[in-house]
Amino acid sequence: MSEVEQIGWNREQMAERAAQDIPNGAYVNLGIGIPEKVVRYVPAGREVIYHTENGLLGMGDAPEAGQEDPELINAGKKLVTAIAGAAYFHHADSFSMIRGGHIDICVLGAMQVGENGDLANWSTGNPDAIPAVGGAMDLVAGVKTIRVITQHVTNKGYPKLVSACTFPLTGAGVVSRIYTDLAVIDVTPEGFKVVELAPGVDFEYVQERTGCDLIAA
Amino acid sequence: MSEVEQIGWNREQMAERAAQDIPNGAYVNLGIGIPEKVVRYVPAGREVIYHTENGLLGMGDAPEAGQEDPELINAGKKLVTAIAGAAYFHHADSFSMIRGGHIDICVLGAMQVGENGDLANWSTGNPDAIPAVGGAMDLVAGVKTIRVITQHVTNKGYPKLVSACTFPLTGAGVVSRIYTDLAVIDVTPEGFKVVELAPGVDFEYVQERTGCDLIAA
Amino acid sequence: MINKQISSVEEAVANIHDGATVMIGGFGEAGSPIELIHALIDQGAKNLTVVNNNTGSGHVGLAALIENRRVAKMICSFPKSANSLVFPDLYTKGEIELELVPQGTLAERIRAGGAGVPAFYTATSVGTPLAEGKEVRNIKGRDYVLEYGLTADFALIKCLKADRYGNLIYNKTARNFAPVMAMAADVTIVQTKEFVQAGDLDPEIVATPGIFVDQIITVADPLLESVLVNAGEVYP
Amino acid sequence: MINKQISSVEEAVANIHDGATVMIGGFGEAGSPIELIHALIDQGAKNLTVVNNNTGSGHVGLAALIENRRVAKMICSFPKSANSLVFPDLYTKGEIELELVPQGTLAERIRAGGAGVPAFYTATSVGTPLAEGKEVRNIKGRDYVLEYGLTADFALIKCLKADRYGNLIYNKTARNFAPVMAMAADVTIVQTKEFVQAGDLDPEIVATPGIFVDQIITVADPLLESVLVNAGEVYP
Repeated sequence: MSEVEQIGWNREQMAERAAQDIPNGAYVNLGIGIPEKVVRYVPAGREVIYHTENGLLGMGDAPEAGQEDPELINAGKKLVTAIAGAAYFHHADSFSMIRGGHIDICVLGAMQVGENGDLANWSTGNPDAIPAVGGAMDLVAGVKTIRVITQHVTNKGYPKLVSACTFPLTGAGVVSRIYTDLAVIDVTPEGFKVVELAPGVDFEYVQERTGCDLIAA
Repeated sequence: MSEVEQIGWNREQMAERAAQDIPNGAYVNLGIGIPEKVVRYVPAGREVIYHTENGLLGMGDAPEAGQEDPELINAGKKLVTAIAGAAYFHHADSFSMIRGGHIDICVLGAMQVGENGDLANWSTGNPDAIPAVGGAMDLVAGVKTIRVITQHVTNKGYPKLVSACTFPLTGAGVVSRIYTDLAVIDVTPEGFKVVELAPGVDFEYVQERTGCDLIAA
Repeated sequence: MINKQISSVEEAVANIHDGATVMIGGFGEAGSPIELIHALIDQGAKNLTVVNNNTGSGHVGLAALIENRRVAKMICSFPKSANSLVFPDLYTKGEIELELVPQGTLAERIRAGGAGVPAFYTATSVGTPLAEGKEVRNIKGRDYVLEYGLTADFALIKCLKADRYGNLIYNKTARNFAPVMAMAADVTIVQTKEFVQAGDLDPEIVATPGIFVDQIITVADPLLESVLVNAGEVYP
Repeated sequence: MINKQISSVEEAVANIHDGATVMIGGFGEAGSPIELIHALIDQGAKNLTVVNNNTGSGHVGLAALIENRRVAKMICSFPKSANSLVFPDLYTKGEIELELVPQGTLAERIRAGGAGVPAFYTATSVGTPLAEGKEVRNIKGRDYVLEYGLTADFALIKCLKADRYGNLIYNKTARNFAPVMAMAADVTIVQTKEFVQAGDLDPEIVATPGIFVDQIITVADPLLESVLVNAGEVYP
């Protein structure tokens, strides 16, 4: 199941697809990795305010050459910019925005998503690994809507969408929508529902790479 | 026991006496009434930073005519000024300074002080009265050192320094020193100890107006 | 484009419903959003629970809201300032409810409500009548009472400058409760003395980031409570 | 006259004792007080408990403090950033202790420590391994875990400008944990890029009021962690 030739959406396209679902005026936090790319794809006619938990509301894209400030970074510690109308604040105020339910949407990466919406994205549970959680547990507990961008399967080809997470949870029952390279999938009370397929990908192809039954759109 | 002719210290002198005990560099909160006057009497060679709980560190005295801003007031809602090097902040941050033990000294008024250091200064317990507590309970719970400025007796001549408070408490065992019109009195494990008498006032005069035994200096 | 400006104080308060909990900024007159309060009186919502440090003065602003019998319950720390006539009268008659909260606990409960902290412990009020009926817990040798976060349906606040995103700065001690109330309310309505362009406020000095603000109305020359009280004004 | 300036980074860290709890500002390199950390390495205090969001990178700054075996325990949210080599190695060998705290809970625990709040409830980590052994309480239908305030003996932080009272402002996202750490530490030691006269900082924009600051040392051209790491520097 290696993907040497591209099948479905690439990383940029996944980010662009996720951006389509963010409404005008939304306050959005983007996780590290592919989610960071979402900042580039605000659809025409909309304005979205990006929050980065290290203390900035109104985050812009990467700086142009010569405009870098090593003290203006995002949660992934990458150089960013601030829009006109941004605000800086300290970490406790920043997480008040998260924990207090003020952020509308968070787009995160995932190691596993359970069909009940459980998210595992911080630890494999391997006792030899260095545990590291960052802000993920705060985000899933506090943000109104949690979405995931992830490759549909792991590097080794194992499904990331599963009947029940085997890795330690980040949060229980928190994910509402998943963007993979193959499809857009909603978490519903009945389970994973495919709401859109990537170009050239069919339902069976996605089902084969998923750890539990999918519902067709 | 009415005091038509002045005996002991007047209100300004009580404030000035209290100011003598505030060391250089102290962060100080002043209660409403006589304590507010302390701001005027910083001894030569010292610098003291006054905090007012409605959001200002570096409070100065009343403004000169023409310099008033109705939005620059102290906790007693009186017009004040801000020193060069002041800072404004919101109420939760302001009470973090209080509750978090960052203020060195608070000087408050009192209705009663018990010889165990109990303070009652917010309610007579009269069920017909309108209860009002303000920031007094936060101050006595959070500030490192609590001092009281008060007339030695009530308008009706009753002692305010008592063996045990009969009014509802503001805080238990919190007061360390009391400045009255008649004397400076410390709260000690053995009870009230007179450490200084006002000019022309003797120990017996103070004892007669106190609700429990005093210890001579 | 995001633009939280609205066109009138009437529109600002239009959705405040009977029985709503409304946080109102201000410590005394500093920060009191008089025009928004007067618009709320005109609008007519009643049976309100109002959160403010005080209960207003004279017969204008918050005192007028109370006098016009719109407030069923006050949550405050100090309901009887100088010139507070209305609340004490109604309270004595048993016609308005009071939840008395120490000022710092009030500020922290509001901040907690806005920060998603449902409850916290504080030493304030331990051993006093205001701790009665509350859970007391000993932590590392000291007693603390359990206090709950406070949220509201609406906040009415006043600021010095605002931009279209809702970023705010305040004037001196008029800041007081406004930033935490903006955090704790579902809908935060702001009257600003000045409306500025996005980017005019240095991102380092924004006191309330726009995420906490919903509606902005410019009131360039706000009334002052003390001036109205001294003139003997009665609203409406 | 109050003047919290001191004359050297050596003097700044002189009193940090073996076994002290030290909060160190910074999120990655933004806000990391490299010169104070290096002075602490030179000073020699050991068996420290260090609070920081991360564990440093390369072989300089916080990573060097750990590599020089001065840190017995890290309290952090994310100990394995890119270029974090030192901590993972020692942790795998069982030679350093880790208390892993979700980032928002870490920030709130530090803020609570500074604000005199001994404990609070949060929904963060409920239902996960990080809630194991913690008290869970249902409040209005939702489960929350009890978390305790965090204080420290010392805080080492970096700012952009400081005055003699200790009023501070920061640069962009270098602010991060510094304001709450300044609140939570008994002794807060600041390295500032610029020292300014009292009154030069507008009272409306002070991010850390001087009450939370004890010592200030000017480091006009602070080292940058990324530059040192890219150059392969090793401290000392």
